[in-house]
Amino acid sequence: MEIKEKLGAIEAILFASGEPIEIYRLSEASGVDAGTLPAMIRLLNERYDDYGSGICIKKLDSSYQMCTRDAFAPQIRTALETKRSAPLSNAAMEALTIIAYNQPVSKGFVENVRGIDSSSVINNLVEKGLVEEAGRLDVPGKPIVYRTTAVFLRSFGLTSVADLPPLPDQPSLTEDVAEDDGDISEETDT
Amino acid sequence: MEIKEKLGAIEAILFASGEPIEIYRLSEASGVDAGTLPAMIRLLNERYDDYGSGICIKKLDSSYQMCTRDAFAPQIRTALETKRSAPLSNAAMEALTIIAYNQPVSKGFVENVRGIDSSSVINNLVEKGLVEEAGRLDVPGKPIVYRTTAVFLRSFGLTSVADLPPLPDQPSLTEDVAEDDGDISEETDT
Amino acid sequence: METISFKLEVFEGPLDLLLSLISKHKLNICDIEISKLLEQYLLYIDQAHEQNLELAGEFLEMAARLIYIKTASLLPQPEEAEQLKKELEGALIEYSLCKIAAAKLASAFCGGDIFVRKPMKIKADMTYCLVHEPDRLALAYSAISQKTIKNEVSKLRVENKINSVVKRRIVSVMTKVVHILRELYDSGEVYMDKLYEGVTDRSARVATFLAVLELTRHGRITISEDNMMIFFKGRKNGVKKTWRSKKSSEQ
Repeated sequence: MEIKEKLGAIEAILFASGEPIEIYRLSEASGVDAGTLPAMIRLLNERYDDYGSGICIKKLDSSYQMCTRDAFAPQIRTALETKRSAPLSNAAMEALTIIAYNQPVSKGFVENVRGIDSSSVINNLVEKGLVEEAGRLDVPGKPIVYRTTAVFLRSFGLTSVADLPPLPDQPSLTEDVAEDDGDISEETDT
Repeated sequence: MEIKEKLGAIEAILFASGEPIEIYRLSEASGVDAGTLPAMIRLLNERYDDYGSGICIKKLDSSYQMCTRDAFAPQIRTALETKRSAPLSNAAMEALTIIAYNQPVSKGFVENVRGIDSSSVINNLVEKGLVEEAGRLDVPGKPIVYRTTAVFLRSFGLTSVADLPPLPDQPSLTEDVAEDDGDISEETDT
Repeated sequence: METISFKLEVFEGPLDLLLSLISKHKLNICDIEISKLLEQYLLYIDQAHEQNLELAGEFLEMAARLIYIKTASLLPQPEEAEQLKKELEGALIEYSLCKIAAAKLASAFCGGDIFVRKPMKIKADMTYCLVHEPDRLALAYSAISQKTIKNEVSKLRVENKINSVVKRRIVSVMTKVVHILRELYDSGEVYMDKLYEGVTDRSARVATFLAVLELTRHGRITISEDNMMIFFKGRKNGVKKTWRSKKSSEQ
């Protein structure tokens, strides 16, 4: 009972910490003294072996780390890569079009137009290879600007950004919104 | 043998992905068909229970996620040297409740019910990952609508929003049952 | 005279304050005594001012709304007042249900006790591989509603200008608005001079002036041609319209 709970605590700590964790810290937090710890870890690893578990505990120097077993690397890669084929969310599509039609633009510009924080959305587009960094603006804060990529062109069947479909109403947001100046002309509204 | 390996693959994928992973993706990567997956997850969870393991697999909507058991929270906090996170403010809980029960809803809806500006409260909920954008309403102004996330489900011990506790049907301040007149339903209907 | 010192409770919003007053004074939420509620509400706002508590503009809007319902109920045809009262009661009931549900949900919170992992860093090809029609882009772009964007931006700009004027003494301005409304509440009119009587503090005078401007701008008061008198305006479209238009903007 005692041991069962301590094993559970060790597992939970190793799982949550992600990175390698020093033996003394693991011992302190789990209430298992450092001398007994290796035996406990062995118990856990034996259990994982018995079950052919997907995880195991590795010792690195004076630390322990919970990891996946190498044998399952292909399945893990497949799982992560299936994310590729998930369609873009509405939020991602919005951010992407704002970048496409106004590139190069900063995150601030996208957020201005959308009216909402868009950091994670843009990071996601970068991860998917649809947009990329294109230097920094020479204004205070030197914000990074983004532009679309070849992957973007391929995904939307375009040969260049000049082929982007025309927008239903033509006002350029660059003038009216992002710089936040001048009068807003009502005539251009839909 | 077959099953043992598949269980291992499921474990490895859940461990590696960290975030909730959709059933179809897990099924595709592990080679377990989606229909059998729930039974496999049950097997794993039973095994974790038997051993008093520190981890478990939670179902959140149409995804699964591996997480620690709440019983080990104190040990994990000691190991990671983190403090117990502050509970959500009343304002945040109110906004979150309105979104949870009426999703997807716009900020304006939340503000109508609360009678006070709720922009920063909602932004905060988005930052905490408890709610996310869910497109825009097709009404003038095209307001962004919000819905709850898998983090929300996990944080409140739910597997889907269908599991939310039923709404109270009368106010707490009086014995009288709320009259069901037009004005009220005009506001409560979504 | 004994001075009672107590800490003023802080509320999540005007509805929260109203609910607390309703329960404290054992009023019926389904048939509120507006006079009593208004009295208590203004008392709270006064106390908040005395303790330099900063209240959001919505508290003031609610004060105006209550005053308006009260005024309308004195008219020969009180149907409008009845209607407005019902709307307020509806909003209060709904908000109180929301509070109950929120408390219930909060008790289930276990988010701080469950830990998850960050995704493992594995070299995987995350390149997007779906193909879409290019028109999707134009569609998505126009869905953002450029008209709104621009209106929002221009609104923001105007609001910023007002805020920069009002912000320094925002509590004062709001309290002055309430004072003016209270003056008007009894007789329906007041001399402009009376508002400045005994007010020597420069910022307080400025606040009074700004309060008059604010109330005029919102059509809550009118000023006589010679700028001597202020009249409480029986607004048929004031508070009620704001409220309704707010509601109708939803679904």
